[in-house]
Amino acid sequence: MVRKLLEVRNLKKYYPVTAGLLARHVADVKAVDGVSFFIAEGETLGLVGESGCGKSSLGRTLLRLEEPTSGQVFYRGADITSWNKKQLKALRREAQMIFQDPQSSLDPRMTIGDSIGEALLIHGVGTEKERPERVAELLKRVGLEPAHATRYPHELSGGQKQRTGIARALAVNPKLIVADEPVSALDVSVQAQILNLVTDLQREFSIAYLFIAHDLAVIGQVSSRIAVMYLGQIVELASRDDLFHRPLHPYTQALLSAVLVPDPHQKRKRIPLPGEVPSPIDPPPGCRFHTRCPKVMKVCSREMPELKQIEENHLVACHLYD
Amino acid sequence: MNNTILQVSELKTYFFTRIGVVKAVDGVSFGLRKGECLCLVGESGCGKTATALSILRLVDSPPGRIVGGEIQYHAEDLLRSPVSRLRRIRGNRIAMIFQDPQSSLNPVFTVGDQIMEPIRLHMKLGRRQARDRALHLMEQVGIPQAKERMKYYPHQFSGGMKQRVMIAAALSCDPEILIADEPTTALDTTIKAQILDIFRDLKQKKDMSILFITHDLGTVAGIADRIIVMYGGRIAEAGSVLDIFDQPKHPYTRGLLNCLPAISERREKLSPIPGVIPSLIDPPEGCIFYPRCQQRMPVCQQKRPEEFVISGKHIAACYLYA
Amino acid sequence: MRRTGGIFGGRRNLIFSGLMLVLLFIFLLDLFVVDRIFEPFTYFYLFFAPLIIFYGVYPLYANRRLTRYYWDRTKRHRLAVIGLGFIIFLVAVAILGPFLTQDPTQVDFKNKNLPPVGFSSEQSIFDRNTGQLITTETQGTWRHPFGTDDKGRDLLAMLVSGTRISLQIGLMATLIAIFIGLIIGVVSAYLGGWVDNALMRFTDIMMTFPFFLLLVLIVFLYGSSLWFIILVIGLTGWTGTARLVRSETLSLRTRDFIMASKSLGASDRRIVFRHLIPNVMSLVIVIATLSIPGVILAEAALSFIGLGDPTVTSWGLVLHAGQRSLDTAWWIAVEPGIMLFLTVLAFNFLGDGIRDAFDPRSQI
Amino acid sequence: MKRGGLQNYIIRRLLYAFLIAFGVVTITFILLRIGPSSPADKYLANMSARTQDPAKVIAAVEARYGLDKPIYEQYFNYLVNLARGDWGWSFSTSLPVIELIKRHWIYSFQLILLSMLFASSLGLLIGIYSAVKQYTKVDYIATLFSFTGISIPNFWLGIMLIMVFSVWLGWFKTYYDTGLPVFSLANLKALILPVITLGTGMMAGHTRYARSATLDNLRKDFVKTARAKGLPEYIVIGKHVLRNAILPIITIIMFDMAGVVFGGAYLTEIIFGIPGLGQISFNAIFANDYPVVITITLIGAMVVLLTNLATDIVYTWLDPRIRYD
Repeated sequence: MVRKLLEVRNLKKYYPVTAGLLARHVADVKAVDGVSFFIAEGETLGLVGESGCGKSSLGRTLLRLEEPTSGQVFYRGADITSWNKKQLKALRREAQMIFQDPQSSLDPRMTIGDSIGEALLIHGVGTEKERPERVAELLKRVGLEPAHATRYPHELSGGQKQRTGIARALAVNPKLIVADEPVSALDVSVQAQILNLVTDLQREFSIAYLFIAHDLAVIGQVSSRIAVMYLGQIVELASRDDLFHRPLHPYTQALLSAVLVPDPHQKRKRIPLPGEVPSPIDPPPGCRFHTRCPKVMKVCSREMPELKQIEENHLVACHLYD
Repeated sequence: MNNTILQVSELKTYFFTRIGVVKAVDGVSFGLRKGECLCLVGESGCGKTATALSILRLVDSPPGRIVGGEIQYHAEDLLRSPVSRLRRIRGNRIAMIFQDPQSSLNPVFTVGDQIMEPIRLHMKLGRRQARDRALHLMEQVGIPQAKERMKYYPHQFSGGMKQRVMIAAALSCDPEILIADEPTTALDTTIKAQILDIFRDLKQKKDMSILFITHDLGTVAGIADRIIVMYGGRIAEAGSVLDIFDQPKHPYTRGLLNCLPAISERREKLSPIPGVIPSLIDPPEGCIFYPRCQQRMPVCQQKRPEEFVISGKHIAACYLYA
Repeated sequence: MRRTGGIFGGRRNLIFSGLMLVLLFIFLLDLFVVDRIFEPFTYFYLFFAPLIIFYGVYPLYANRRLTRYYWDRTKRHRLAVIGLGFIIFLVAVAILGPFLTQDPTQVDFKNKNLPPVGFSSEQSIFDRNTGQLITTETQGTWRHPFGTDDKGRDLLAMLVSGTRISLQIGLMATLIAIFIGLIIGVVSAYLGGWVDNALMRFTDIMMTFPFFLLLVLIVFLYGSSLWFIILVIGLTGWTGTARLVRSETLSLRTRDFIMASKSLGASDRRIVFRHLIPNVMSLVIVIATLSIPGVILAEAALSFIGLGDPTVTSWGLVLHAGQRSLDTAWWIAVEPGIMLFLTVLAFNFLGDGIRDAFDPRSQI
Repeated sequence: MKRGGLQNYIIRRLLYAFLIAFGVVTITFILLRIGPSSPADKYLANMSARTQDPAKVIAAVEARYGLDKPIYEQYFNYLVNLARGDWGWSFSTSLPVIELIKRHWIYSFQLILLSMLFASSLGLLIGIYSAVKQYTKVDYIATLFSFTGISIPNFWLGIMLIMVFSVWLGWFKTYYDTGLPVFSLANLKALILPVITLGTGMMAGHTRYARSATLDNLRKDFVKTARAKGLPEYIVIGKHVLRNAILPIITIIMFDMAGVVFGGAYLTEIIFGIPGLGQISFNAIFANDYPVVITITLIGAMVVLLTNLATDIVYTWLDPRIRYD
């Protein structure tokens, strides 16, 4: 039996849309709309989806960096959505985040050492003398020099900045890291360096990741299980090989068929998806995907399919499998 | 036999910044043949975009300046023709598409107006005829309800639709050559595949020559006839798509192919290229890949390698093949 | 890694608060028990000098690497360096000048309307003996290198005094305005909601008044001591800063490093004081540099139209006097104007250079 | 966008402007009432030479201006009177303030209009040209010129112009001739120096804004696209760049109304003796004629308010990206 480190139940995050001088509340952007899944200790759950599907909002909401609209998030069995400030601070030592844009994720007025050391300072880890040593240790672990501690972000390359971001997240010895598109801003040769670092650290410190990306190949490289998101909801969740080799949801199938493989011999048939992703302010009724689905049925526009287990470790939200 | 329509020889484009001279393109030569799709591949800062911009002399000046070389197009050197002559070629015989459709479209004019601009300019058509042609083009690149959408402003379109608009504008005068600078990079997986389909169509149906610039090897595999791999402002390797993917010769090309994660199988560990992308201010005497190369030899540091022929059109700038 | 200790042993806030409490105590003592321990100006400096040293100069020293980086970027603007040089010269004049020059209020009717050194002018003098106007040629002397005015006061001394007044006003009024603007801007952006709404509506209202007209109205209604003018400019001139700081803070808030700090468990206080304010400071420094000349001009204009403090010799006051003798003694109007112009120009050069240096987009 | 959207938007903007106007009026009321000297004192200071019994006068003035009534009633009356156009009585000229304004506003209007035309037309031209020619000698000179223009105190510039062109060279009169009809050709000559005085700083400002707005847009991708289409440079600049640059430039020019124009016009009128609102307000100050001073400040604020409103509306009209709802 796996030990669930984090479990999300029916999580929703709506952003209000306001209008006029008095900021009347006119609608909601339903960024995350009823999402449930879990992450086991030490595993990597990949979360993939196209831009605007709500994957980043999900990552932030489940760490309560943004307040959820409704739903529950259990960390080691305790519902953190009701936690107060003090309890949350304790959570921050356990659960960390890595960001997409290495440029904007570091304070330009702080040295690399201060940025990494901030976590230690906030949580009162070590004495004033010990902290620089710990920072140097962290820098070495992510492949930077201890001398980098006195540098400022503008003096580093993109890859080095991303390493700094990882070192900062590692500083408190977390058990869970939400990595929000950590390699999408990097060049391919550097991307591979960071992906290797991420998997090495997992082995060394048995960290669980929620790895968010839009690139299926990248997700496949690091994840044991993968969740596919479409318009605020998870449409399919399965182990890596199941999802890549036997995708069940029509959206997953289309997405996989659209991946461009760096191999000129491989000619695969692409499943065309008509139209565009509808607005999350006014998502279609029933199945969110029915407006573009090649296998659409009558029931799809009426009833929203639930995420159900079809096979062992393979969940899908589609009426085809009712 | 010789159906080369655009011949770039020894092109040198430098950027004169306060910090120093950035040799963005440093002696690049290649030919583009009728009806082929030639891909320029490389990571950020390798000089691929500067090469593309140099062809139509669109490099921002200052700080950029084309300091040497020739660009032969139909018995005419584009680098030495008067600007008035060049203007009759731009958008008419050689069209160009840029990376970010969001910023490439002028936000304050309707898309119809922006597609009609080159038509009215080069084909000397009246308003009505130009409108009809624009309408036709929009339908051709797959924009539904084109008649109505002509009056829309760019912000009312999605990213994919904007890139279709850009393609329609580029195609408006039936150019002989289409230069596309990372046209799919800013797009989502499924949209990217749709846009690539349009390019494939163009190549087949219109017998257009395409110079396609990208950093994504997956995209390259799906569209290229020939590939030029660039590194540090120079050509590292060039050859047919099968030459490059099946028998990569240059250590950089090999490294690049090796560090990609794949969907089909998970690699235990990626083999990234160590080190960082070099600065192009004061590049070293010898091979610019030397510091990161796994197979470096003493000679590499002394003299810049020339382009050695492997077989037929397959060349590599590496002393391994001297 | 920064030694969090530094010269203040990590207790910067504590030491600063202590100093401020002492100052408050003296002030209260001054107000209720003893009379006039310090002049109002002195209080001003006693408040702002530690503020600038603790939160302006010290960070520059602590982050030498970053300071050097920005200084190198500023240095590339030759005009900015020239501007800075001139400002340093002005500060030296303001501090040391009064000890080296004559008393600017010293009247000497025998030597009235003397031209500057190297110039000569024709003066008509009423001869009591003959009852006739005699035209004589007067030469500038080294005793009054800049000439004298129609009451024979030394213009050099008056200009030096004006330098002191102008810099004082520019610095203090700007400090007050920036201080208020910074607080309102950050509070408004960080709290949002109705606080933001109320503060921004109030800012809109204040911004609707044409600055100079409001200044004239208030000075007209309430009097025109130098001290009061500084206060009024400070209390009305914060609106632009508040707006800019607010929008900068809003855009900073969406940056990932704020989110990162939050995810590390940083408190709101820490985010505001360690991340938001230091990052807004570059904007604030630029605004401050560029608004000092505006303040100096506003005061000069007030004095020029006769609404300034008549007891202090400011450039505007000299100019006001000079306007009446354009045909007889042109230098009286020309000299303070040139001083004003060069001072404003220097601040504009410097501000522009700093702005470019702080702008990450500018390729300099 | 839908037509109704625009109408609603304008109505909303109007309501907001009304709210701001209300705030402005309230602040002037507060300034008046908490002052160390009451309006009656100011009146007294003005009339002291002619009065025998100050106490009597104060009582009379207080009764006349309703100063003996409770504060909220005074506030209410203040609002009502302002709205009705009953802006009080000018002590020094013995005219209703509104009458005084009616007689003199045209001089200010004339000066400001001409100066703005002069400043923005020249400023925009120089600014755009120097942006297009960035890093050349022309650009360098234009930049130095605009720095000089921004830094030169306009009241001093006015005095220097009078000294050189009127006193030394005798080309112009040292004082504005009020006998000349407004907006006439003869008047134009009299206005040359004042317009240069008020316009130089503005022009320099506009040069800088136009330059930086043009530069911002010159580096955008859509400019590259326009060039790649083969468009001639004058269309690339004139159509693609300017249409985008003009939005921020308009905002700045309108914004200038508040800071530069009113302060500058005030001083320029005083220096040249142009009998506009600035001069009136200036005279009123030394006559302790407070209703005039207040009214002119309020008028300034209202003009700013209306220009802001107009800018907003022009902006939404010029920029298709702005939605009205």
